[in-house]
Amino acid sequence: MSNLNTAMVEKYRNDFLKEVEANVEEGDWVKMCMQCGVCSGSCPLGPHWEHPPQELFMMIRAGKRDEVLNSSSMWMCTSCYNCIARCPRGLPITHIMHGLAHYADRLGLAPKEQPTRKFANKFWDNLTKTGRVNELKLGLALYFMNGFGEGIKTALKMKDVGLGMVKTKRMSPMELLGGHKCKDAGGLQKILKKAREIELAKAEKFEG
Amino acid sequence: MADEKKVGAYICKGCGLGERLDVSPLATIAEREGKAQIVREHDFLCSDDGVKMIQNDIDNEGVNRVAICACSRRAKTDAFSFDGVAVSRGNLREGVIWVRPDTDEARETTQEMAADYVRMACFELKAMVPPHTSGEADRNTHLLVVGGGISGMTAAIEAAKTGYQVTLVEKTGALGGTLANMAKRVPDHYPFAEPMDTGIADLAKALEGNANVRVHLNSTVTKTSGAPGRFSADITTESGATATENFGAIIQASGFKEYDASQLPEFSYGKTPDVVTQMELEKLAMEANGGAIKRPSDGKEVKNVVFIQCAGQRSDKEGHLPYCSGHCCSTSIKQAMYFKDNNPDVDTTILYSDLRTPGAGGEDFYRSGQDKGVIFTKGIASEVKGEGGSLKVHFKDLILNDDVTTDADLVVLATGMVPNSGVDIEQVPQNEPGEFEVNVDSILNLNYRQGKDVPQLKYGFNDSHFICFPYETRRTGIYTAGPVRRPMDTVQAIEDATGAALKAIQAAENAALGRAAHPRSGDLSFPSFRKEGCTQCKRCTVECPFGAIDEDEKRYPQFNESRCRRCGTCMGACPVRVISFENYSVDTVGDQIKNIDIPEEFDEKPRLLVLACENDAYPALDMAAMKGNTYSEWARVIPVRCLGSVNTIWVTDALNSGYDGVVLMGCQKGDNYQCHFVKGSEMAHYRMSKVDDTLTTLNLEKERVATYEVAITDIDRAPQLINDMAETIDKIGLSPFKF
Amino acid sequence: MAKKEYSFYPGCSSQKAASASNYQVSVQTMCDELDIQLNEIPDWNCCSASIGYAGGGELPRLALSARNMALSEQANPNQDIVATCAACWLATKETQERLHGDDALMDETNQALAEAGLKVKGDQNIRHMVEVLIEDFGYDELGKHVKKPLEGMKIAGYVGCQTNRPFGIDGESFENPKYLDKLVETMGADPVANYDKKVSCCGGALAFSEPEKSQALIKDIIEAAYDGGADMIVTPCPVCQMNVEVYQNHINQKYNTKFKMPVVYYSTLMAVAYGKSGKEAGLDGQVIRAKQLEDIAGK
Amino acid sequence: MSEAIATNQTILVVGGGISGMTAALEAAECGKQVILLEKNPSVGGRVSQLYRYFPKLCHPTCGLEINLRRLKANKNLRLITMAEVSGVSGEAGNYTVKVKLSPRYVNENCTACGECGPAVEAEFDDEFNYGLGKRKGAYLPNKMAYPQRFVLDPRIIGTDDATKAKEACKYNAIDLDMQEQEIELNAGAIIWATGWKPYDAAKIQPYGYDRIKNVITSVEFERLCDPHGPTGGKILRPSDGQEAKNVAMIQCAGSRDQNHLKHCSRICCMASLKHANYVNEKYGEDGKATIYYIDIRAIDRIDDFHRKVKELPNVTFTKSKVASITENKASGNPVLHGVDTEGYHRYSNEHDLVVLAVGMEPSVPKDAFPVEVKINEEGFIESDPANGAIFAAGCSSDALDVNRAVQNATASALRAIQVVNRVAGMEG
Repeated sequence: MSNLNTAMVEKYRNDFLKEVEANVEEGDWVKMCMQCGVCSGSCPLGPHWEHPPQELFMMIRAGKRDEVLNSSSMWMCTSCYNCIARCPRGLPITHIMHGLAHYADRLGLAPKEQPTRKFANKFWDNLTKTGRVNELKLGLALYFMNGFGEGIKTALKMKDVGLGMVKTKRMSPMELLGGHKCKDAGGLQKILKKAREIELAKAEKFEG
Repeated sequence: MADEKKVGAYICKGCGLGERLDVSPLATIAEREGKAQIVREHDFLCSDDGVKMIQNDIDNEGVNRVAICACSRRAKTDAFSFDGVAVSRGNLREGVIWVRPDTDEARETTQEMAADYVRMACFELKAMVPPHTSGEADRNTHLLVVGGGISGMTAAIEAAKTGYQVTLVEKTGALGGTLANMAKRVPDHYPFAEPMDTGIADLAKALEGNANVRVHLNSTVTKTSGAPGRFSADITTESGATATENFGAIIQASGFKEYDASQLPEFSYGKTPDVVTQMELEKLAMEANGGAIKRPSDGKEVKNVVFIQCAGQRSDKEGHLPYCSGHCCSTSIKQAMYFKDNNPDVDTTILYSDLRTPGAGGEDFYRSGQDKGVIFTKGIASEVKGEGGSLKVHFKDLILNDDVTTDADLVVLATGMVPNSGVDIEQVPQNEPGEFEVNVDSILNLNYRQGKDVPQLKYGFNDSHFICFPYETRRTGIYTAGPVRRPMDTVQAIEDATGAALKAIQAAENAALGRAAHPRSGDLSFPSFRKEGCTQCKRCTVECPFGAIDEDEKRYPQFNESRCRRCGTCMGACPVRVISFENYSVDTVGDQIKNIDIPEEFDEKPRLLVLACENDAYPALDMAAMKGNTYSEWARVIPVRCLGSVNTIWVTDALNSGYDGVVLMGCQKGDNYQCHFVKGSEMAHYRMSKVDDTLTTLNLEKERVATYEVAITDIDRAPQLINDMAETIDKIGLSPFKF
Repeated sequence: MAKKEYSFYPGCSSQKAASASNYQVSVQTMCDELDIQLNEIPDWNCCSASIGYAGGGELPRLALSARNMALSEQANPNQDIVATCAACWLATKETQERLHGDDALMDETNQALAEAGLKVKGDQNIRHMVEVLIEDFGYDELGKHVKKPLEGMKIAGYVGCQTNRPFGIDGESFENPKYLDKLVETMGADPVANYDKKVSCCGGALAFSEPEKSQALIKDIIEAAYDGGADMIVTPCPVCQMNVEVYQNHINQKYNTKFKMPVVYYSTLMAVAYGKSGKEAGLDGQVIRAKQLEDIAGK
Repeated sequence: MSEAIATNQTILVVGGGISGMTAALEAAECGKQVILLEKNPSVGGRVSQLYRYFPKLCHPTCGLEINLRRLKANKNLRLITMAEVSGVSGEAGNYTVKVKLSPRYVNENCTACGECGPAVEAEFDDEFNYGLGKRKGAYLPNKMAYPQRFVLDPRIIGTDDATKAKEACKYNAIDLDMQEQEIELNAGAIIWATGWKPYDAAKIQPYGYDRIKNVITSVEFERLCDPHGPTGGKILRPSDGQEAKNVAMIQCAGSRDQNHLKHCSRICCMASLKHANYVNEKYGEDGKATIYYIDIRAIDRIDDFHRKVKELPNVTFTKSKVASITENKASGNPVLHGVDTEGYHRYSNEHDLVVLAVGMEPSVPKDAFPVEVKINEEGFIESDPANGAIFAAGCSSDALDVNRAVQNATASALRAIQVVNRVAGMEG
């Protein structure tokens, strides 16, 4: 368990709702859910949610901290925004799912092998290096995120896609060397560092 | 009005009547048989010209009995309304030509039909007198309000503001009732977000300051007698001092008591002081006075409270309330806010099965509760146990499908409302000598023949049975308001009481003019009876749906005009036919029945008498006619005020004088009755079940009399029922009684 | 009509040799025809799309878009920010909404930006290129430029998610937006009437991490297009375009279907209808070639 | 009914639905002078379009008949139809009200003989049946219509049909030269009872009311079940006229939803319980009704009815706000997609017909009130001193069921009487 996690457990005892309200993006909306389930019914990956959004909200209120944060469910969000568009109470559900995923990840409670978790982090690392996404590096990183052997398999499996892209000049091996970047990538990184500090400071503040 | 009767009969030729019928023979019939001194035809009787013609006869020819032979009594009412004279309507349009095919074969029988309707119109007038008030009641518009809670207080102040005198009687030593024992009330204004002041103090001040209002505290009503416009009530204080006052009308706002939670042992109520009812929580909140609410057992600040909705409500279990009290969801939200507003860190959980906060304000308040962090859990509580310092609440979480046990410092039970409706007269009906006592205090102590209190509808509530007419109790001039009428919250109680105040004022004003109350509002006729003929059988006093008739010391019925709704159920009940109304009596209908033309047996032209409730069956037949439905040419339809007013003599007379069948059409009876005179239709069905004997003695088949429940929407069925009877007669043959 | 200028946010995928570079080509062609000048935001950065959340978290993510807005305010004041990528548009618009809705957040964001000597106000309108076309030009005006109507072509307008929800195009419904169909009509082709999967999700970023799940969604999208008799699919979103186009072989293998459905950008359609060459229209960027368009462009 | 005169002791009631009629009648039966305005050609309002009331399942027209009798008999009450308030000036105890009168093209001479109807050819959607059926260009709005007088649809004026109608009338009741006119009325107090309208179901896009034939609204379903409705009381679905036996009711269709109506419309739960009951009455075992709900709000004694319906073996309750509806193209059946949140069960249920329990929207849009009154966010009139002697009655004040609407209308009548009595007092 990460220190932050222990701190948070200490801080909020069994009041998971308060913890979520204080630390999860848009978390203070969770209490407004009236369990109609329109979000759960609207999600394109619906059947793949072990706990659909509205149930997650109820679990949060019921203090099921580990079940929620260890869950793979919120990682199913494709960011299609159907739930937001339809929620009768105006809950920003997509963002809450993102927030929960991020928070679980930050506390080190998210399922380690969750593919979207891995990809999302790779994506973030990739873009923060240069300020812009390098699709090829990202793609390869992605293929090999499950180890070298797996990577080769995926890579081969994806070969035709890759070739298609290369043929149509929508991907270039040249990208491996350098590629696009922000001139002021340094400045950008400073900005991100600062932003992260501010957020952590807030969390610390909650540690009292 | 000992007036010289002068009948004018007016036959319209419009709307195809002129084409479909030979009008001059009809005129002759009106003159020769109907004894009409003046008979006139007109191409367009409802036109200004036609109406002028009639009015002229009334003004200059002394016509005081007007037979309009044209369209249904429901049509052209503006045109055909003449003051001070008796009017009858021969329904030649909806009753004859519109329900018969326009063919040569049909022409003869259609003409016969029309002829009979002209006869009926004339003969209905024979015994009819233009109704005029008896002047029984004088004008007393002073109102009595029983109960000094928010409903009673509101009724009193609103009536006073309207300029009426009010006497308010309250059992306890202070005004305010239940609401006075609440810290705050659910908001009644946008944005419906925060609990608001109860307003009781201001209201009490307003009442004290109002010259029109007199308040009796520590008092009860120990006797009520009379009728709208002339009620008399004994107001007795605790000490026993009694003052008698007279009133025009009464508002009963006796409120409710909280359901007895000790019937809920599963929730440990009574076993630990930390399980309380909503009202008990209000007490704790008032003690806390905006500060932290402390739990009874050890005065410790409550950090964690669980509300259990529907405690002993919406349940078929023995001793539970089968209904929903409506206010409890909002009340629990409000009470959860007591905690949250003082300290947002207090955990407040509401266990509900359906969160019921209807309307615009309701949903806003629910959202406000969520916004303040009140946790709403769809779950059913099974048990509350006191263990050590805290309580364990066991419940089934219906969303997560979990059996959960949670800790609580305090548990609040949302128990329901039980009305203070006094004596259930179904159990203790009669104010007879030797009546057995029940251990329920009467609210009004009516000295009515039919019992001490207002009849109860269901679950003890003194409600109206009518969706369109919520104020119609079964005791004229006595209106119930607030939770005694049906479960309701404060907002609704205030509306209800204000409306009840209007109804009471209306009842008093109409009583003074001798006018009937709903549903025959404005009707001036009232029942009178020939004492010498009366056998004191008591049927009228027992069967009156409104308890309007008492018995005098000599055991004769004692009619109370302004209690009467003019349905005529008494008239239908009377075996010796001594009860009648000026414009509606055994004769006004009997004469119609007896004077239609009964063809010889060999003509093979049956006659069917149809007695139809004027509010539902008759309109249904009218609309059938508009729709183009046809029914048997043998039928002769007579509207009646209520099937309850049908006296069996009409049926026997009809059969004796050669009718072949009789069809009675009344409204739905039973628990879901739609009869606007409550028991009328039911009584009629009961009486007709007895007609069989008569039929056997006359040695007639009992199929010849059929009684039906007919709704106003039975536009196809009603004609069918008539045709069915025609078929029956076709099968069993004509009546032998055609002389 | 006078030249129109916008502060342009192209986004990573539209860069040279990136997955939507062909989109960028066709957009440029379209803009030249319509006399639109796109002033690229200098040194813009990635918006972190809808997948940056896990690593990023709220404030860093907002800071990314805030930086772009700040740079735009400096370089292209009094111009609307225009994005061609749904994710870029959404992320930026969302950031603006969030910052305006929460002063504390605005303040924290500016603290972060200060690290690079930047400051954001966030007052510029943030618009999708489609909005520019519909609102600043209108179908009639767009129609006037048509030189080679795309006659006889049946095209399924696949709007997808993020150009449609939660903001969407003004006056359009979430469940049945009509603007792509209207554009298709304006270019002289037939839209597929009530195309079932018009606003269904293609799996978005999960196409990489959850290929089976998202390909199942993509399959339905293509199937519905075939059911509607479509010759090709048109879309305003780079992610949708790529997902729906490039996995068709995999889908064919898995579900043994015979999909070969071209998926093009609205801007490609327009460029062709405006009489531009296949190259200018970015047709050479089609992994599944849009033959009919190539023919017209070739004429 | 007679010519009540308009003075500052007159009570003006705007709207002739059950609330307006009640307020007008109760006041008139207290001896007050009352003028009742109705926008439509006849009184009765929405409830007259209902087949039955919950929970008694009795017929609204039954109560309407009584109210019509009260109306016909009362000399203090004057009814003006086809009248709309266009402006109000003055203050409590002395208002001047501008009223726009639309032409009926038929005068008092009309005997409702019915000759003109068949004479005209043009047919229009029948408002009384929510457009599910057609009616002639010369018509009686319904069989209970009062005044019992025909109307000419303005759309036939100037066409041959108009002249045909005129020629068909023997009583010189058709006046094609009638013009719209504006009159001014004096009143001491005003009761505002303009009621509600069903929320526009097409706006609830995921339910495809505008795309899927067999998705209809609750008010339309009432007409289908009415034996005198467009289908003679048969539940025939729009797509193919087949009997619908497996019917779904969707609660909160537009209500309790910040994308549509924020408020709870109160009546919809009971309406759907009633509709489930219709299905059961019609088909018994062969019928199937499913109610998709968030909370069943059958409060007070009406919960009886809820429990009664719940016990029916062929009625199912599903705690779920349906996410979306698609159409089975082959059968035309709507397919409902969503999640039953009681224990998380995902469903895609096919039904023959879907009934949207549409919410109550105030008839008069917030921004279109011709009078100065305090209106809340939901568009209902708040009781407020600032409203002077203008009092809301019925669904102008909140989403109410009939019982509450009548209760509220009766209360409003008293509030109006208080004002005119004060006026009378002032004038000694």
